[in-house]
Amino acid sequence: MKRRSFLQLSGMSLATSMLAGCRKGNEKLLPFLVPPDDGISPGTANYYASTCRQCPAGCGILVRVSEGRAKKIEGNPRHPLNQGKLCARGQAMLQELYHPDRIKQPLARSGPRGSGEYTPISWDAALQQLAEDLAPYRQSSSAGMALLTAPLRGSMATLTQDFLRHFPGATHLAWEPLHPEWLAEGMLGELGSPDYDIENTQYLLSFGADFLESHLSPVRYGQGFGQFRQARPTIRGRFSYIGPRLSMTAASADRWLPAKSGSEWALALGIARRLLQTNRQDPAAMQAAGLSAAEIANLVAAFDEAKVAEITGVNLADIRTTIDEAVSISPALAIVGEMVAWQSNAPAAIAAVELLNVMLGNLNKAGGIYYSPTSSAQLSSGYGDLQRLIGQMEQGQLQLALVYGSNPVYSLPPSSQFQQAFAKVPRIVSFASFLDDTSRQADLILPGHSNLESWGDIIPPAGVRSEVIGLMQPVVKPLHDTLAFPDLLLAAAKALGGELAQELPQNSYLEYLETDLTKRIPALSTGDSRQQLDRLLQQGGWFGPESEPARLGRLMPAKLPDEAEFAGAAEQFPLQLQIYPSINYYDGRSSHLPWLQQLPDPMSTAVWGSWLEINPQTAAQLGIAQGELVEVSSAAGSIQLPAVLYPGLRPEVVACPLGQGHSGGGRYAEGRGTNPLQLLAQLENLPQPRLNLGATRVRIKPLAQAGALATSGHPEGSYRRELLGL
Amino acid sequence: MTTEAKDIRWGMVIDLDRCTGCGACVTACQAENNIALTDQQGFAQGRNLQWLRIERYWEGEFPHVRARFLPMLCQHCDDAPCEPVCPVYASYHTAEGLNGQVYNRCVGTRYCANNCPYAVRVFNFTDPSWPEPLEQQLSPDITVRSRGVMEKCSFCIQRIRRGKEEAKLENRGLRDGEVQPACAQTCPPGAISFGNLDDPNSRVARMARSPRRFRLFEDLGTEPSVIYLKGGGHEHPG
Amino acid sequence: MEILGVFADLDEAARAVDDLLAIGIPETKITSLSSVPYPDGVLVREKHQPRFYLGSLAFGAVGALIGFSLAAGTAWLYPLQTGDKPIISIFPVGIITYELMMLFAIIGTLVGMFWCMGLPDFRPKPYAAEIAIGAIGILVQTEHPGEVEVARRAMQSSGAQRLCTEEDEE
Amino acid sequence: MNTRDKTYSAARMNEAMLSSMQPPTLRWYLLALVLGAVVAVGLYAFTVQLTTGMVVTGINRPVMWGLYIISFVFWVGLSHSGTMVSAILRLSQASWRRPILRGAEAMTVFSIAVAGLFPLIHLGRNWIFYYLIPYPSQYGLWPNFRSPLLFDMVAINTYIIGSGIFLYIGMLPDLALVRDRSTGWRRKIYGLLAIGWRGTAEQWRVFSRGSTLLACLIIPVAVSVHSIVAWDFAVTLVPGWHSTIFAPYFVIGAITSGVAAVITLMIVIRKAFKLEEFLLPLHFDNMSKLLLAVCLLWSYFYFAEVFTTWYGHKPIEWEWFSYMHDHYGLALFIMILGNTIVPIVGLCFRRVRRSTAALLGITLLVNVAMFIERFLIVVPSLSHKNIPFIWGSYTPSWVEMSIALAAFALFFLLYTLFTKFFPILAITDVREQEEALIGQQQLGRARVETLVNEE
Repeated sequence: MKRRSFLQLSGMSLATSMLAGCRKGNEKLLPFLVPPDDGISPGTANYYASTCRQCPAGCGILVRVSEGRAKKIEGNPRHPLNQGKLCARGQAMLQELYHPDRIKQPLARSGPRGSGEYTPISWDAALQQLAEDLAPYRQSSSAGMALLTAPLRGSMATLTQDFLRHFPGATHLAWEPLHPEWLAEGMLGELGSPDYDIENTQYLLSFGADFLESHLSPVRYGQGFGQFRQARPTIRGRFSYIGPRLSMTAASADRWLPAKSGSEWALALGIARRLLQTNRQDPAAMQAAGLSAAEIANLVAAFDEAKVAEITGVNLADIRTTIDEAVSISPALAIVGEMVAWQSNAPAAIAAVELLNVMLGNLNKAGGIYYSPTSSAQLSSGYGDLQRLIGQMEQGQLQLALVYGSNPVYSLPPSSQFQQAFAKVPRIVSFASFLDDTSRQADLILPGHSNLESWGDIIPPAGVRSEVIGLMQPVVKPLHDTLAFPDLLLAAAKALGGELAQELPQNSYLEYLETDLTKRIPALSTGDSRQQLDRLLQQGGWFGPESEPARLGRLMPAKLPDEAEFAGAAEQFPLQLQIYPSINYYDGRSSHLPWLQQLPDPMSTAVWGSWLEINPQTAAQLGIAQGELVEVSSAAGSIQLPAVLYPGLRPEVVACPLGQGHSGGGRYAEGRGTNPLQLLAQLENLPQPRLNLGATRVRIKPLAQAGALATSGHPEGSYRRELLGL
Repeated sequence: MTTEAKDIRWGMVIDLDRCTGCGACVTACQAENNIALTDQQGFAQGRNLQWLRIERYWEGEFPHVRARFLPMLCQHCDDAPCEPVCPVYASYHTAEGLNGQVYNRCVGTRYCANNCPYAVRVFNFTDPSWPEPLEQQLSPDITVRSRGVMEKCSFCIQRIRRGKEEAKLENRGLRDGEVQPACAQTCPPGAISFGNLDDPNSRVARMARSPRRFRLFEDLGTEPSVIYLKGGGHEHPG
Repeated sequence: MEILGVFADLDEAARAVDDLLAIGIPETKITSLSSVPYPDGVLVREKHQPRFYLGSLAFGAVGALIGFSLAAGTAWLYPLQTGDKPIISIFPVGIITYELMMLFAIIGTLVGMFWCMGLPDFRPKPYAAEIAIGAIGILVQTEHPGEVEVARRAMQSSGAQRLCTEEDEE
Repeated sequence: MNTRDKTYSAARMNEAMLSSMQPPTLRWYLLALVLGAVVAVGLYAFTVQLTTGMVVTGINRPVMWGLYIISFVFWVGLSHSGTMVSAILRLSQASWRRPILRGAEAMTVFSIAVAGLFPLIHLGRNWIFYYLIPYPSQYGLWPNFRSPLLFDMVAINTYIIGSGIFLYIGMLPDLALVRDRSTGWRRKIYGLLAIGWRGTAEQWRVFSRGSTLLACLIIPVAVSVHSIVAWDFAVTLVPGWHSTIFAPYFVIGAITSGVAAVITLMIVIRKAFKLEEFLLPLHFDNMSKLLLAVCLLWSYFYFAEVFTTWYGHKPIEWEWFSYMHDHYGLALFIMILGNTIVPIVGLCFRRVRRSTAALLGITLLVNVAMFIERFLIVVPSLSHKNIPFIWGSYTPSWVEMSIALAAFALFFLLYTLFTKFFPILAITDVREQEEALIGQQQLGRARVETLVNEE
């Protein structure tokens, strides 16, 4: 301190002498004598258009590239789906490119399976091995080989088909856990993919559809929602949500109707009844669908307000108001989503909501639903196909499994027996970029490019009314010694030779893509196709004219859904578990990205882990405090999770996000949190086998110790909004 | 619509009726501004570095329960409590109404953070690190802050600068909406708008005249440049 | 030239002062050395009011000026807006001015006191260590060697235990 | 009393009062070693903080200030009584101050020096602390004098320099005395320190008048220093801090803790150097009365502060208030016990005021309570400030605790060294009073002092 005062004094005496000496000198900047290579100029950023692959929605992105490195991902304003907007997952795709734990070269297994011990090998050796693995199944009808992928669309689908045509016995399983295969099970499934015209509707009813988080195309619907609320000068859209859990989407609603799991459909029938009573149904639409008002009136006759309140467990006043609003405000739109679809009574429940939409005359109408048939090839499999494959593996019929873009070891519950069966496959080849749960089991890993290094075309499965082909292009040079999966297929075709090589003569996927796109995009076949493609790449894809809406055929008359069933005995397991897709990790594919790990969950505000949501009343009965570790058990298994007291949940329901608890996937994902799929018990005798993420009964037991829970919000402070005047 | 630079007073309008709480803005901000990673322990200890956070408030009890989201970032107060308490001018007010933070100057008294009623200033408790090659994502436009330095939302000052430079090259003023911070740019429901509050015709100025407008802690007299629009239609009693 | 007589007792010392005055040595040339202070007139009388407070005032004024120019001047030279505070704000300027004024006034008091006490002074001077244990010294300061001799004799006769001059201190 | 006796008495008194400066014993070395070791641990902890960052502390958002600032306020407070008590007592001509003042003034200098370290330790980037110092730099930027931290820096500098000068000037005759008694190199050093003091009548006159003037100057500085420390808090918008009562409340709190610390040190010094002859029950009695008075004042201020908060019931203020009561109930109880109940009740009794054992207990309790008071000022308000979503709490880490503890050790080490090298009692002041007692006269039936007035 003495020194300080000394400096102070000497500083003051120096002040006068120095002040005179302060002059600003002129500085000159030297221009470049030799311009830098590669068109890179320091300090100048370029934007490259591409397409997001973090969820199936397929939003258009712009990647800011500076000094040869991708720096930031933004939404592509010219893309009709997301119009310049992008969610957190999309932006975090950047970290996939630069992830420190990416697989940097081909690997051959050197230790026991699952040990993660691999030896790097050269691409020549790797390709040779792949060709050797594939060779026995060529032109053979023996069912020894399977390709496991996510659902494929566009030229990836055609390429895979072209390739696998030469392996007649091979199974292609294109499955992922959150793929909305259930959309096809309702009344309107045949119509194709829906685009909900949220922005133009006035009353929105969500039946367990978390369209702002994970349902179909969250960015598209998020954008529509903003306009629905406040873009029209005198109209503010009103929104009610029915479902057992107050999800982020439900939190944005004006009214949340906390219905029992699997009972939401009753409200749809209640509204249908009132529509008919007040004669506000759309007779033309009903007639077009071949629905008779009398028949339906008969079907829904019992569903007066009291009955609806009884079935759903929601108080009568709220049910009454909601029904009043739904029949009096027009246009009113009903969206049905996963929380309904993941119950045992799903097909009929979905049909009930679709019936409501038909009666409201919502098809192909502003403020309603536009269905546009997808003309492009789509490869997807159902859960039933998966079960058949598991059976084959169990019996040892499968000799070779190729896994690309899919992580079934993680995303299937142990009760499906997949993990056990998969271990019986003698040869597993993975095309993953990370040592994730599935690729850890692989014998050979041929690492693919990251999305920002790849070519491709992405066709949005929902949310657009015109034909849209989003294009992916590499925005940076590949960081590591990797090869894209489609390039590998072409290379394998070359190596295998014969007819296969003749049919797939392209030297690279880019060539294949160009050829394939030329078939589908009329503009490319006129003039200089290369120039045209460049133009499309610049704008992010091909955005076709609005397509002719699909016409509704005759519908089967709806039938009443049964009561929802749950796996496990009610006496033994008094609570119902709702597993929901995390907004940050979707189905778990993004949990290796640190930006998403540290993005607080919107509702629980938890970061870097998983948790179990419990209604505070239930927690008080069981003596569970916030952050305390609890043991959750079901008929299928038992896991431990920290508790989050969650007032927006029915007391008999507990909820857990999907996406954590990986046994691989790099330093940020591995061993973090718990995978709730371990609890999922299988429902027997369902007409449509599916992952019923909301149909398992559990019991919970406090363990009287603190769990690893970190929340960004203070648990008590979170209830004190009045201090902000909010 | 163009304005001269001397008339600029940057402001933001956040429509809470549009905000869905999705967190896209949080990640956009983190990506744009080279914000360091915070591990689970860091979060548990309250050392989260995010400049923008979504606050979630619960209201009421089951079944009449609601959750409200409040995106919280530096409010760029006109009468900012953080500024005069800084002994070294690390925190100061720019001519365009921004709350500047000079990282080089900051000695880490953390006084500004205490005096910020919005608690939006974050402190670098340790040197940031990105395992290789994750550091390649860092934007060259922004410095990486070392330990001991206070940081906070800058309204994406680098984007404002870039916008101005481009406008200057084209010999014109800035257009309304030309400059957007990363959060506003990405926000799917379009809850965040940014612009010049001094231009009465700008989008933010028009929105700021909404009857739904309010500012946080108006009674403290901090005169924030972030204006919120109330979320409507909440008929459930708290 | 100074001559010091060491007396064991206060009363003897007082008597010696009287004797010295009696033989015509003016009081201005006589002072006492003691290890405790005595009120004015117990041994010698105060000659003139010490003016050290002038140092406090002068330094205080300089300090106030420095404080003001630091707080107001640097803010004015390098104006940076913080909060809605004026560039030159009354309260902070006042506080800094006040603190530096007080700091300099205290330093000024020290300087003034040293000036009036003739300190620091490391030149050899007549002094006796006994003073520390309660003896009283009577010091005659004069330029005339004759007066020294007169004083020496006077003090000896008044009962001085010991007499010394500068030379003895070497 | 004859001359012999008097000379003898002065010599004996010198001897007795300088007993602390005798060659150190093994126990002293041991004590110094232990204190030094604690300081070394603190230095190590600081090195850890310096090399890894503030992550090793318990600081977080929203509690950005922790044990360092608490310690800072505590030590600044402690520094308050020394010089201030000494100066007030000098101005009020309380003769009983004489044996106390040196110990008190030394305490001031060392505690303010220790206090001054904390803002530097507290900085996130300690290595550029000089940005706070006004000096012309190549940045063309001066510090922001509008920041209370700058007021703080200037005021604390003033106080350190001022109280250092006050201590030194007061010690000047004693240094000459020590010089006269010592030989060899010690004589040279003390000779240098005594700068040629001979004790001429003019020097004594300037000395006593100058000391009085210094006392006049130092009191307003002391008041301003702790007011400014209070304004560090009071000028903010933090609920619970933004209070006009803070400046006087802090000053009184500072004097309370300072007076208590002076009594504690008196008891320790008296015991350690066997100074029972000079530090009489009267001194303890008088100091205790002073402590009683300031404890009453402190309690009044505290009551006024919490009462208005309680009655106003402003939501956000009520928030930290109830948080403090819910989470720091025990600490709050100890604080009230130590600052109000025990001293006010206890010190009403003459027997307590004159019992060193009881006083030691009470004064230590007062300072423990004062430390807690500072904790309760800094932490609960920050933990529950305006934004409820990021409410938090604070627990100091081992680094902070080691450094806080090392500060105590450093203070005691400095003090111990001081007592070894400098007279811990104001010898000439005490002897002056003895002389005055000698000069008593029989007046009627009583003996009255003839020489009582001081400048």
